[in-house]
Amino acid sequence: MTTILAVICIAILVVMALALLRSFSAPTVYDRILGVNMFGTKTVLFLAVIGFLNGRPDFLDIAIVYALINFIGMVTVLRYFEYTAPME
Amino acid sequence: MMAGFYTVISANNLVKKVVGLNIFQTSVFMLYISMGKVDGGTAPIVADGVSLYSNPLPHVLILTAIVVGVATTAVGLSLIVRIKQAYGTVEENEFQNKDDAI
Amino acid sequence: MAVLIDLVLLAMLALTALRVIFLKDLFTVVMLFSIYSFLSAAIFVSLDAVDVAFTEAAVGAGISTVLMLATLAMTGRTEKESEHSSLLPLIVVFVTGAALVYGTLDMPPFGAPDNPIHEHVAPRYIEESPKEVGLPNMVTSVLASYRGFDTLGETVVVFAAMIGVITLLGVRRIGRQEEAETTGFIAHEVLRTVAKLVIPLIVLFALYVQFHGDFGPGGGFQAGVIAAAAIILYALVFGLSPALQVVAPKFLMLLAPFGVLLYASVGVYSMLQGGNFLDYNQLAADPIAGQHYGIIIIELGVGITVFAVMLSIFYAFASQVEGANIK
Amino acid sequence: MFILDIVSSLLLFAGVFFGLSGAVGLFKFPDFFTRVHAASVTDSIAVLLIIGGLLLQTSFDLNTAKLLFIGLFLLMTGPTASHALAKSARHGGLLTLAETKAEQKEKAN
Repeated sequence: MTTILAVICIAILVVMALALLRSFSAPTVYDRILGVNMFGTKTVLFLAVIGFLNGRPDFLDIAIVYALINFIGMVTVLRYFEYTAPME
Repeated sequence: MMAGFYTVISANNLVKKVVGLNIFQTSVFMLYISMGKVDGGTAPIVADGVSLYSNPLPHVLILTAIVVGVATTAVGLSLIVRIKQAYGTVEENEFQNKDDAI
Repeated sequence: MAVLIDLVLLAMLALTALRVIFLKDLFTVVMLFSIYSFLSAAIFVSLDAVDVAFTEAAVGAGISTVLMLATLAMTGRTEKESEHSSLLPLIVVFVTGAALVYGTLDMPPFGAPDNPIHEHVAPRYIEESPKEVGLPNMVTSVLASYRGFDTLGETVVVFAAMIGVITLLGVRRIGRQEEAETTGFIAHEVLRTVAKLVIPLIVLFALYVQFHGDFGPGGGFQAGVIAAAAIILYALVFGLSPALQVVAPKFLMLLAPFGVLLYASVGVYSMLQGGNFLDYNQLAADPIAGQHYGIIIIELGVGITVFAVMLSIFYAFASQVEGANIK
Repeated sequence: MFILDIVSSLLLFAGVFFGLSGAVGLFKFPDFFTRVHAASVTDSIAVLLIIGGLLLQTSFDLNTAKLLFIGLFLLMTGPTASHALAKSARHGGLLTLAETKAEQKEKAN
């Protein structure tokens, strides 16, 4: 089971890296925000899996905080985005 | 860590300087935390059947440091807002020029 | 295995930091900074520092990002080309970096259990604190009991930051009428509905973190930040002035000193009982029960102060943003 | 126990597969709105599958509740965030591929 969890961990890391690349270089700003959002979701899953991998699943709290903060971050980005002058 | 330091020194925009400062700070935290790690140890919360824990001391120090860090960030950012209101710009060289003009 | 995960995370971290240097669009810079915070918190988790990861995720990625975005909304989002050359800073950075790397060469090997750091007071904390304080979470017991002075000073620092921000910015009053048209996501019906569902959950979770911090990761700092985040979400989605009516800034200004005083009064009370300042053993007949009471009360004080401070800092920024953009 | 492990790893692998396909879609799809589609839909199903897979690993206790909380929360907020994002993108004047093409045609004429 541990091996499987480890493989899952690495696969999620790959997805995270892809989302990160997307937010590094994206055609529009909205794409960047999308990449950041996806990165956040995948980090939540990654943390949940790594909790089980380390055998201490009582640390799921951190994953919950990530989910909360990710959502709030998204809302903030969208909220203040309309105020800033367009650039591209 | 060096990237953050570089940003602090070289960036012209004050907001970017604050971001750089935060990056710098976080990497220092990471150095501390890595010292507290023990191989094969686990997080310092007592659980059944675990006897080897990581060192809780750096964790405590850094925990408080993070909160103080955000407090300083907030003060810095509010200074930036006032600078913007007073000078109309947040680029370092621009408001220096304005200072010289006065 | 764990080493591989660490390395991948570190590589991503370094890439993010480097990318921040070369971007001119500050909006993206701030978003990448929030990613950087998330990544570093993930590294903290894999280094077993769960409490630190908790704080970093809530504070670094949450509050800092919100504040930076609010600042950007006022100052504009592009960075101008720098005029002076970047050679000198680069040299300074390289020299400092080389010195630091040279310094780390002397460091003991990573993760070895007999490093000097693990031999001074740490074993005592690890072995004695479950017995003396009676709490499973050693970080909480060290933070609140052994190093109670530090934490008190820390709370005061946060409080001072609030005073600084409020004197610099102040919470500006906005006319109700013009606000109703411009703030809040009026058009986003879905977002408003979901926010209504989510906000109670966040507050519930904050309370859980506050009172479960003795047993799992968490505590006053984190709980305060999360509770503040719930109100921030409310203010973002429904507009600032409804939020100002729910939790008034005046109320927050009373709340923040109340938290600090609660903390300090525990110390004074234990002095009156004949012990030292912040000596929780005096709070009850049984020392361990006394420790419990002490820690719960001071964590509550910390939580209240942090909540009030974070929220009033956010109010100060947000009202500036509204003021700058309505006109 | 053994069967549970197999089922749970199947769920986990399926979840990761959807996650990966979503990430690929983030790069490969032609315009922004299809990319939102790729990211958010696969995100939701990946969350469902991975949380489901992990749920089978817990013995019924506080961790189960926490996992359920995470799953519920992500399922509520993820689609909402995507919706809000797409809506502001639309508001901000981003066009779908078909519309861009139509516009180009109009210009050419």
